[in-house]
Amino acid sequence: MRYVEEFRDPTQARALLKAIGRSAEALGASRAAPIRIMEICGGHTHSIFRYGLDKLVHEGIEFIHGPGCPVCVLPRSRVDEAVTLAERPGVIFTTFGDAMRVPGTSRSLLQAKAQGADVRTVYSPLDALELARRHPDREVIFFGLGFETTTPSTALSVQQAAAEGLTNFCVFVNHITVPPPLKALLDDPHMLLDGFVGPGHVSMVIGTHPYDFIARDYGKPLVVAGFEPLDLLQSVLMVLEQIREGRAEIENQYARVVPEHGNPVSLAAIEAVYEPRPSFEWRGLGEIDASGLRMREAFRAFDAEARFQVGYGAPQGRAQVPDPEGCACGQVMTGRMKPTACPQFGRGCTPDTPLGALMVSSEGACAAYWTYGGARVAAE
Amino acid sequence: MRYVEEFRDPTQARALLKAIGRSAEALGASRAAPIRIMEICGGHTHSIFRYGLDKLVHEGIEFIHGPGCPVCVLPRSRVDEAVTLAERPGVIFTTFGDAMRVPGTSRSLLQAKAQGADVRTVYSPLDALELARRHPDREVIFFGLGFETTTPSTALSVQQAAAEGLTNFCVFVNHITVPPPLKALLDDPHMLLDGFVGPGHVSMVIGTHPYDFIARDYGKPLVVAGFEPLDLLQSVLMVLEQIREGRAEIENQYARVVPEHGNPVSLAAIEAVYEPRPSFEWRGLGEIDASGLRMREAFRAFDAEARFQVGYGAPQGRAQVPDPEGCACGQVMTGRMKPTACPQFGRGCTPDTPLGALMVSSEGACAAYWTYGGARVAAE
Amino acid sequence: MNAATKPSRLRDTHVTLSHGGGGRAMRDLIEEVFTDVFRPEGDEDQARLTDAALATPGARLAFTTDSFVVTPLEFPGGDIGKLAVCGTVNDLAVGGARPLWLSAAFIIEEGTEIALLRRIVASMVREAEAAGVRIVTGDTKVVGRGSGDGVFITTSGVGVIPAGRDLGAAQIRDGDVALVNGVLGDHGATILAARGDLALSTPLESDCQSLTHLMEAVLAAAPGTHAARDATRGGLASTLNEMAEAAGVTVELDEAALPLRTEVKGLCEILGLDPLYLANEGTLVLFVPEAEAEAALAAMRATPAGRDATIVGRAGPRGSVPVTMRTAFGGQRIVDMLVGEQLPRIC
Amino acid sequence: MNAATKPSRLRDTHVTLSHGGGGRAMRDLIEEVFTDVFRPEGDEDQARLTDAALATPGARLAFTTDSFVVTPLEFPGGDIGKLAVCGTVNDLAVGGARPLWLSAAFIIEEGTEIALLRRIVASMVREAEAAGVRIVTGDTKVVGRGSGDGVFITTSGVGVIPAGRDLGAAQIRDGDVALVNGVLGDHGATILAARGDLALSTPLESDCQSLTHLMEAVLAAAPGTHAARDATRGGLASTLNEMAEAAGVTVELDEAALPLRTEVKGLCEILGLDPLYLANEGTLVLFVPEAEAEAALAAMRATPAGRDATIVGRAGPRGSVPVTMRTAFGGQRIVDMLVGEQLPRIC
Amino acid sequence: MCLGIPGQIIAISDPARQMGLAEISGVRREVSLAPVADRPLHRLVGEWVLIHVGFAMAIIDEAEAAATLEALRELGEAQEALDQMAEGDRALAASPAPAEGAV
Amino acid sequence: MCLGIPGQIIAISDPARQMGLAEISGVRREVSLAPVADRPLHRLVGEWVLIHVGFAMAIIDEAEAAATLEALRELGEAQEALDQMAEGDRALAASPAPAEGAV
Ligand code: SF4
Ligand code: SF4
Ligand SMILES: [Mg+2]
Ligand SMILES: [Mg+2]
Ligand SMILES: [Mg+2]
Ligand SMILES: [Mg+2]
Ligand SMILES: [Mg+2]
Ligand SMILES: [Mg+2]
Ligand SMILES: [Mg+2]
Ligand SMILES: [Mg+2]
Ligand SMILES: [Mg+2]
Ligand SMILES: [Mg+2]
Repeated sequence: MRYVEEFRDPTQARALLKAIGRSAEALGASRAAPIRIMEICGGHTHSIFRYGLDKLVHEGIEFIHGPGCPVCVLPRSRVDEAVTLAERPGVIFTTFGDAMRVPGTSRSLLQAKAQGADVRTVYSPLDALELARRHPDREVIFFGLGFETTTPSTALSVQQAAAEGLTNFCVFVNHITVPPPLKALLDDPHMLLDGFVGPGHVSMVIGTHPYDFIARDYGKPLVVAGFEPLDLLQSVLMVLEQIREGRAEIENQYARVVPEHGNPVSLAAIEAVYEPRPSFEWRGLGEIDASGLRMREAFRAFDAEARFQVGYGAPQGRAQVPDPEGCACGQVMTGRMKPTACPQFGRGCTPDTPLGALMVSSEGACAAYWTYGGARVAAE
Repeated sequence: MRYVEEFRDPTQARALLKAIGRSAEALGASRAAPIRIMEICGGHTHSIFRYGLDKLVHEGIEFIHGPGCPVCVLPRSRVDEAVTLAERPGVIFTTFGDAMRVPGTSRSLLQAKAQGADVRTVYSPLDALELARRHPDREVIFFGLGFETTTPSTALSVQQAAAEGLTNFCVFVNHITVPPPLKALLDDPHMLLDGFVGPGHVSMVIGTHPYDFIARDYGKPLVVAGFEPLDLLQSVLMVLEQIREGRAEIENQYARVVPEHGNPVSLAAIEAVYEPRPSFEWRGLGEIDASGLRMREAFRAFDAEARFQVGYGAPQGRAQVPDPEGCACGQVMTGRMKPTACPQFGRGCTPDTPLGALMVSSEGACAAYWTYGGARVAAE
Repeated sequence: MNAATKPSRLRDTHVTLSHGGGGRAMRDLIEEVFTDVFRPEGDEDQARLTDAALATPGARLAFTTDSFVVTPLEFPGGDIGKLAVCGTVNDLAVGGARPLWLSAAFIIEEGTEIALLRRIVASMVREAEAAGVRIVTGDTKVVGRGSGDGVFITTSGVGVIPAGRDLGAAQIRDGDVALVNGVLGDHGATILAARGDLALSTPLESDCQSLTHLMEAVLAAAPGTHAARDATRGGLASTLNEMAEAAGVTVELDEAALPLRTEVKGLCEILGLDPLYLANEGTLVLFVPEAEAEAALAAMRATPAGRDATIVGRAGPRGSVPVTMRTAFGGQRIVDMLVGEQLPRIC
Repeated sequence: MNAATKPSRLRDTHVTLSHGGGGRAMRDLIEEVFTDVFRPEGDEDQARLTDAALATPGARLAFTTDSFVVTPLEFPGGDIGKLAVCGTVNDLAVGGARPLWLSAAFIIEEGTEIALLRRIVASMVREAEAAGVRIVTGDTKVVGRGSGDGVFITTSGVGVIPAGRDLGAAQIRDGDVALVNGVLGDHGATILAARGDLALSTPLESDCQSLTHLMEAVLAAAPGTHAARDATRGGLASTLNEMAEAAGVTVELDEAALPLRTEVKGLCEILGLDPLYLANEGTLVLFVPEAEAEAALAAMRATPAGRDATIVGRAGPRGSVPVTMRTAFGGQRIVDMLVGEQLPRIC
Repeated sequence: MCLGIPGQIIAISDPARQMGLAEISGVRREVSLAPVADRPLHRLVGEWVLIHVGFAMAIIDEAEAAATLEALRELGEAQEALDQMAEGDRALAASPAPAEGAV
Repeated sequence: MCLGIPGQIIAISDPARQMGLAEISGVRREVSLAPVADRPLHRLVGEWVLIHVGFAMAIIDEAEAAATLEALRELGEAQEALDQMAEGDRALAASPAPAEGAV
């Protein structure tokens, strides 16, 4: 078993699609009155489009693309702060490739690099750590992006740096947590969701219980799902079954990877290194209480914001930057608008000239619509 | 008057050559029993070959090429020390182009640059100073080469740096003085010189009196000369006249530029910034007492050797490096051997693959013989 | 002059700025490293050439150029020299030209090892022989450290297109079959791994190879072939987009038919990349009328460069989206051009 | 496509790595900055060309290449684009070829201003028109910051040598007269000053110009001309050394006859350089049998590029030192090849 | 968010830093084993893990994977059965009256 | 050693740092006037100086230069006179006896 191809079998997919169709019919779902299922995670959005699942499922199922892309929810001000850090003399600024093209107010990291900043794409914070070891005369800053899946990797890297006594490594922390924005979404009176496909890799760290409030307090089903097409389809079917049976539970389709209580080492590392920020700014959503992490006092030496007095570490406070004009990212990200309904989609905003982050990241709903043709193939 | 072309007039030159010829004949000079005149200064050597004066003057006049090229007398160990400084991380090492190709033990500055050292050719120590102003995060070291002509420029630059409070500028001091090696030459019992053409530009700084001992103690005539061909020929004639008249005086052919007492501002700057070293190593000549300068205590902050504990500033003392095997530079430089008599000339040692500094600097006697053909045209 | 017996005047082990200065050091470098190996005819800066095929009525001269910049300069399956020969030979060959002559211009960074230059030059000569072309003229420049990246090579190529041959993307017709000669993405994946900064190791090798002989075989077996192009920068996806746009057709790929090595797929999964955008350096895509598709396929498979040849898709009528893909599930998705460059991503 | 009315998709002001990635950003850069201006024919990567002169019996094809690296990219009297056209055109022309077609390959450093690229491309088109050649194919690559130096351009050129013409250094004979078409060292001196790091300012301009028309005039007036070469890197001294060695003759220059501007002499005095080693980019040296020397001189002087033409020396019989100079004083000195590059010196 | 990919641990490369070598479809990379190092490191060799940004984030549970695939297989069979039933229905419904006479 | 070249000071560019603009055969460069700044700086404008590594090291004395050239001119004349005498001598010496009769 290699845990990949087995979950991409087209024959099994056809069976699942049929079962979903039968379930949808049984629920009386139609294009006009669809069952709305939100996949929270951008990785799921990506899989849906890559395999064309949105057009293969019964027309009574509508996927709503949630706020689960850590790059897409990054406000312009945070990109500006990253650029400020990257442009400091002597700094090597390291980042996942995802963040390179996200537009800041005046420039992206890619453009800052072209204009002289030493910005390097890495695969892992461990690679940034290695750069710090190899360049003791330089300051190596890592752009710490991501939800609970990625947070342990920077926490463990910071612990490793501390253990080695590395003094030229620090992290620009932009880690965020999934439950707070979900709660914000569910509290929105305009929101009409019938169920959720839950983020598999976040859950592998935090387990399934952090979602309990969704079933308990809001009466919505949630199925934690893997990322292969069969995983996704099976999870959709499981959501439909719950609805049909009038249940609202947290189920785990991805049990081969997600333990009920998550990963204790990772959780301990997060707990040791980070603490919740009072609030954190999300693109299109504004400041959300306790939705982001910052370094604990004990690790403040590894905190780029504190070290260089930037962003939340600036003595004069952070500059808020409004979203670009005409950008509907906030509404798209909360599922209140389809990408194609954004007035900028395909006009002012394309992957070549993105206005919003949703068009940059290949996980962004707008980019997925554009690249994989949700919009353009249909228009044909 | 532009002070250049006027002193290059071929008609006047022919008259001078005739007069020299008449003088030489009168003195009974011949190829077999020539009158030996040493031009101390490499600049004069260069002019002699560039204008072909050596072959135009009466065959009874033989030019002996003196030790007056500051690059040629630099021992390998000093080049090694320069390379060590240039290869320090964070350093911008600045130098006159002359020193770039001089071979050290394992590499020249040019080769060190190719292998990653930041070595830059400048026209003036002022340009190095400007680099220090523009790169406050870098250490700018200037390779302070040269005789008394050049010493004021680094002294004044160091004073300027001190006045501006520049802390990232320093000089690797290799300044040397003309009189001590002359005295060493004249003390050599094998030396058979009939007179000297004196260095015009050194004299513009120090005046003519520092040479008095040559006439007074050694009974040899010396004429301070300019660098244009008419200057040189006239000076040769003046030396011959002294010999014919049985005089031994210090005369000044270059009075348009050389004041009797030199330049007081320059002398004061040298005096303020530098003091004699107890001794200094010369290529081919070894250590000569009081022949080099070092920074005074008050300017020690601008002394690269003290700052980086290199060379004479190294706590463990300097490494002496023997001259390369088979290299006759020492003998050529003291006039005891003609370049063409060196067993390496044109074999192991050519301008492409210089063994000694005399083959690198275009002022070096060997390079001049090679490039301008003293040797090869004759061989034809 | 005889390279074997002539004593070397080149004593440096690394290139310095002197080697670009127009003097003796430069002449020695050029002679010993380049011209003694390439052996161009005559002493002039221009090659003087004749070829009977060029003078044939109706024949056209094909002329192309590419600069090659790659890090690292040597990688599994090739080096920048091999790349520089194959790339330009292939740009001639895919147009139906018989490659005749190449020029090679080197921009060398101060500090480059001379032994490395010699290996690169040897590799070029080897590959030129294999491809049946001659490197007839060249140039070298040296730039300061930090103003280059080891070695850049620009090759230009001249070839002859026989009378009557007119391959081009504009010739592609609705119904044409799209074929590739081998697996996709090996070069791009190899280079990504060989750079070392991602700390990935793979058994992959670049597909870098010249396609002259393969193209001759295809054109003999399937003379009605409409177009061919090597799927280099931007990968198969970008090449097909360009071709489809130039032809005014659409192309539908069949995901299940795409030939991809496990390791290329693995590397792409790790880094979040799409193998359709990975560069190839010895892989081309052909458009052939349906009637000749099997003949073209068989002809390719009979050559060493075409053993893994396969049909990957089909041209359709004009449409709003140039390239789409039928997924293994029967879904359809757009295969767009790449936006910028592919960057490793985490989400 | 119509460049004038098409809306620009190129919103960046500076080149990023995206512009080299093989995707849409690259396509937009290439279209808007390069192909909309060069206007090559067809969509293929290879130009397809015909010229009747090439098919004439006895005619030969001339092929040459040069990479151009210069700092600064724009300088008084020209820019790297003009240089890249003139340089390759001249390498064809001095061999007696009529230049027909050029290729142009660009290696662009991340961060380069796009407006600068546009100016360079415009300058190339202008110069190509003046020289009567077409830029028919090209390439662009983007390299990371610190892996290039703004822009490097490699041009290759194809021309046709009419039947019966055979210029070459090997044809030079004892007794030939050496002529230059203009003053020496202007380009080298201009670049040294324009770099700014020596803080020198001069009113000089590069002599960068194409010599096609001049060469045609010379060959019409002095058909017995033996050889011509443009005295670029290494200056007149290095060029003459190469030619004399190839011909097995000696050359004696007449110092008094060398055409040098006062400012070039001044700059050389300041920096301790020899103007004979300074690069030229529009100055050639001709070897003509004595009987045709005056005709060649008159023909040059009648063209704009040859107004300052003059006789500078003469070929002599084989000897041990290829090039010497009779000094203004009647002395003789060797004019050797440069060793490395000329560096400003103080002694 | 959060690309994750299964790979097999094939060696422990640096026990002090809890680093191991993982193989993913023939591609190898050193990864941190810290998140799954709740057992002796050598016991991880041969295990399949879920890798994210250079960290082995979870050990993949083979039994759970098999169970999921088995459930899918059963679902497939069930759907086929339903299809056949549906086809039977359709066939009955589609049989036009005149054809009956042909039986 | 010590390349030096005459140039003319054409302007004072930075009085505080004693910098001036020198022109050497049409080439301009900022040079330090410090070594010759023993008089008010503005009085240096128009003067010819001897420049070495960016410093005006000496003011060129026009009268001395003229005197040197004058001495050379006189020497030239003297040599010419000597030449003529020598030629006369040679002519006399060379005249073969028979020619005498031809006078
Ligand atoms: S189309 Fe662009 S602006 Fe509109 S929601 Fe999507 S990313 Fe935002
Ligand atoms: S030929 Fe070379 S080794 Fe001999 S004296 Fe001259 S420089 Fe020294
Ligand atoms: Mg090409
Ligand atoms: Mg190509
Ligand atoms: Mg191609
Ligand atoms: Mg060339
Ligand atoms: Mg580099
Ligand atoms: Mg050329
Ligand atoms: Mg050329
Ligand atoms: Mg040339
Ligand atoms: Mg190309
Ligand atoms: Mg650069």
